[in-house]
Amino acid sequence: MENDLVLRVVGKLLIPFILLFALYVQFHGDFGPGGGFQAGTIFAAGIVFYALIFGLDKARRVVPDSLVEAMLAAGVLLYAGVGVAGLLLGGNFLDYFVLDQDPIHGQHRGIFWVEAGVAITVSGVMLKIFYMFASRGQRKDGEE
Amino acid sequence: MSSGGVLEHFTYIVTVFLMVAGLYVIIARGNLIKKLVGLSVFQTSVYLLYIAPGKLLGGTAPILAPQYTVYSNPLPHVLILTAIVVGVATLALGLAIAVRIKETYGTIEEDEIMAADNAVQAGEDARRS
Amino acid sequence: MVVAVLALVRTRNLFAVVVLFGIYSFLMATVLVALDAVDVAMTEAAVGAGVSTVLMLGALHLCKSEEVKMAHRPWLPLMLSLAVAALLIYGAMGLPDFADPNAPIHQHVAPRYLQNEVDVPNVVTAVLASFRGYDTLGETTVVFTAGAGIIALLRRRKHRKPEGDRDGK
Amino acid sequence: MSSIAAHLPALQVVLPLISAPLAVLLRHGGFAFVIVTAGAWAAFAAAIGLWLQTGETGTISYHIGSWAPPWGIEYRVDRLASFVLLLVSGTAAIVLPYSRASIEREIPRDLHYLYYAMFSLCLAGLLGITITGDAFNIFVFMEISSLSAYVLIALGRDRRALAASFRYLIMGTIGATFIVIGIGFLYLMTGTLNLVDMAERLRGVESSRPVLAALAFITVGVSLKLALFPLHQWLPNAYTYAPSAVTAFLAATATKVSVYVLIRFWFSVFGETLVFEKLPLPQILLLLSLAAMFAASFTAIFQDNLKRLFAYSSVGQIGYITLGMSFDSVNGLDAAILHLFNHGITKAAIFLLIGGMVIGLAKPGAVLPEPTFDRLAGLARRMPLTCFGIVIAGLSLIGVPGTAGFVSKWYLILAAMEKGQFWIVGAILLSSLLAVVYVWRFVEVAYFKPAPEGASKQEAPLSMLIPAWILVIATIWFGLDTSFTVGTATEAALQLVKVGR
Repeated sequence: MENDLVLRVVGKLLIPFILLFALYVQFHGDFGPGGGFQAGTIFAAGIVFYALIFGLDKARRVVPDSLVEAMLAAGVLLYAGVGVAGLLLGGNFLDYFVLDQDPIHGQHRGIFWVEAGVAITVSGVMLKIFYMFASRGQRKDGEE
Repeated sequence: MSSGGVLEHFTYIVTVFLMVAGLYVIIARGNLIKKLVGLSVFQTSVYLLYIAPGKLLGGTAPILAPQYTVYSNPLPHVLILTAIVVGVATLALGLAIAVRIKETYGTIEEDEIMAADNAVQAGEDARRS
Repeated sequence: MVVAVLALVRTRNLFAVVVLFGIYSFLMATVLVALDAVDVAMTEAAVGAGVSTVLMLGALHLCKSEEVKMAHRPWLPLMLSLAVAALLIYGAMGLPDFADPNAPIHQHVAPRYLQNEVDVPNVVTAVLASFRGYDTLGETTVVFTAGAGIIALLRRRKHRKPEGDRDGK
Repeated sequence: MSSIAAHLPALQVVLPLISAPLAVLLRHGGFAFVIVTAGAWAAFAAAIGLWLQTGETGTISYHIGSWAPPWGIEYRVDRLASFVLLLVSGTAAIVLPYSRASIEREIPRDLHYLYYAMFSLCLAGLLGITITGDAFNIFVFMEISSLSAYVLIALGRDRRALAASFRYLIMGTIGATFIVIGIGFLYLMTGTLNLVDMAERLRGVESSRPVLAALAFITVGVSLKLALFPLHQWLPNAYTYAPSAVTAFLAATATKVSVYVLIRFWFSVFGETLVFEKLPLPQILLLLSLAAMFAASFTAIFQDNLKRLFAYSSVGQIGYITLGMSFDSVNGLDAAILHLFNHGITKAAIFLLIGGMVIGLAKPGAVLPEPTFDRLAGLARRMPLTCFGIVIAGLSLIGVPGTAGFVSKWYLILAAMEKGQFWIVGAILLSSLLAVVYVWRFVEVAYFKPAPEGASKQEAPLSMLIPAWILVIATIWFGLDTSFTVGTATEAALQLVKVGR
């Protein structure tokens, strides 16, 4: 599959759009369907697509394993961090009202960061799982 | 909306059927991957149980806009979003364990795994006596 | 959908089972759109038809794809499943009617969500991230748990551990 | 400092929850150990703080995100919750220092940081279940704790750990889905997810069919998780093949938290009239509990693997807890809560000691052996402290006066006598005899069989022995000084029964 010219060209054209779409879903979540989880999945799908066309190793060079593992943790930390920020600013845990002078604005800010946290963890996990399964398969193929 | 009870609860009936089919696959089948598929069907059917009652006739999706007044209930949607994510996390973990089982046992049939374990046990007993 | 699941129960080729599962998820997503749950439908399409199916195919690639024939008739599971079905129908028959605006779920908690206190038009997002933000933190943690757990289970070992076969089997 | 006190409920769960991703981020076993242990100790401190607070000011309610319930999620700490929080975080605080030496031999080194992360998540999940006042939140945190528990078990050295973990995953997920169905029915009938609000709004629709179905689904679902007798099949193998520290932690906490969930739903949400008068649930529970006490203890006697023996004993002991619940009286509930705590620390002590024993038995660098009886001959001379500890904890399992197990059994017997059901008293005493038999099997082999030739005296490492002995001493302490345990359990039981009426 890695040598198919059509696929490579189509892939190169499509993948930026997939990633862009992921960002759209992420930031448009306030107004239409979508949000961190969906965006994370789509983002991961984009990378997976890349890996399928250009090979796993290339994808691993673009998005290395250590980065993916860090993403896993960073998302949860970001989310919990927003919660703790609420605590430190004098509210309850996960209190977004205190994140800004204007409570409504604070809510928006809270939702934004929280959704970002979700997206980071989800895309990290999806990619990691894909890498894990895919690399297992490679080794098995090599052995058999 | 006053016709017979069965029709009124049609969505529930479908839900129940899906659930039970999933549950049956989980308990009855020995293949680990098939069990996981069953588990997914079982979990997915629960989504309907939550979502269907949230619908209002004439309502729209709960995205506020000036031209609509009746919206479907957003809370079940939120719950089920969470449930879907939890479900796929469980599925992924289950598949990972199944893959490991395949590697160490060489099979993903429950009966064969049990047979392999019993063989080990018998070996232990033989060693001891 | 019902047909897909029936076929799924009968089929023994696991590859076909997985494909059927993908179809089933997609149909489920369609139904969810019809029920106004666009956010959920989008997720179900991405997760059920997308991620789950890919994952299962990936796992199948590592395992064999044919299920052995059942050795015995599964009467006990059938009975158990039917008992659960009976209980479900028993419970479901007492539920409020489909699309009844006077049902408790429409009367009690939900109206306040729809008043748009946080000024976010997509109420699902508002409830998810703000009102019930803690659930979502839990959800993210579940995903994180699964991810880290899979790393722990599937990481390539440099040295193969001896597992369970210390008897030189 | 008062600001920290006000936020203890949130910190209780969030501290261990944050330490898990930190551990993954750092990717180093040593750092992970420090962070996770610090998180667990902080959680223990928070639990003590909450216990003191509930003693002074009564039930605490904490609104997450400052959204008032039932719109937002509420944390609710009453006497019972604070008691269970103490048990869970306390066990974690003791087991974690123990794990360091223990997993050194059981888990490949490059996975240590993930082990700590999983442990921390499991802890956070269990604490979250205990403290939350929201039905759906229970499910979410239950999945956090379960998923991490599956991984922890699958990390076991033996390949049978994988099969055990898979089976646990299947049964656990069925249980969780049942709970979701039950919660769904309740939600459809009441329109709320907050437990207190739900309880109030249920009064109007008490005996409607969906509510009864919800009761059945939640009861069965939780019973799967707590390994009530016919649904316990996942437990023995999972406990036997999991790493020792994991077995100790799960045995002391996971099933106990599930019992807590059942108590919470029965007494705080459905209410006693519904549970005990509309359905034959107490009778069913009574029968199953008795069956667990006898069948599981009986099976335990014939096990060759010491870990497996005590795993079956756990199933039997859970029977005592549910027996106490089935009485529908303050004393019965009191006994159930007491036994939940006492059995938790006793079993944790035993599994920790067995873990140390296994390490002591192994030749350096060799694969760890299973603790089967033929390997234990004359062990008391080689590991006097380990064996003595197991004997003391075993006495607590039997219920000998002076140990924690006696106190809870005494209250159980009181509750049975109060109901005038003397045959149950007989059954409790008789099943204790079974415990005598299986503990005696260990004593006989370890103390009266000659040690194999050339076996030297070699105790388990001190870093494992000390945490285990802290728990052993705790079993004696709570057997002699009952003011803390009995006091809190009675207050908790009174609070629950009052809420229900």
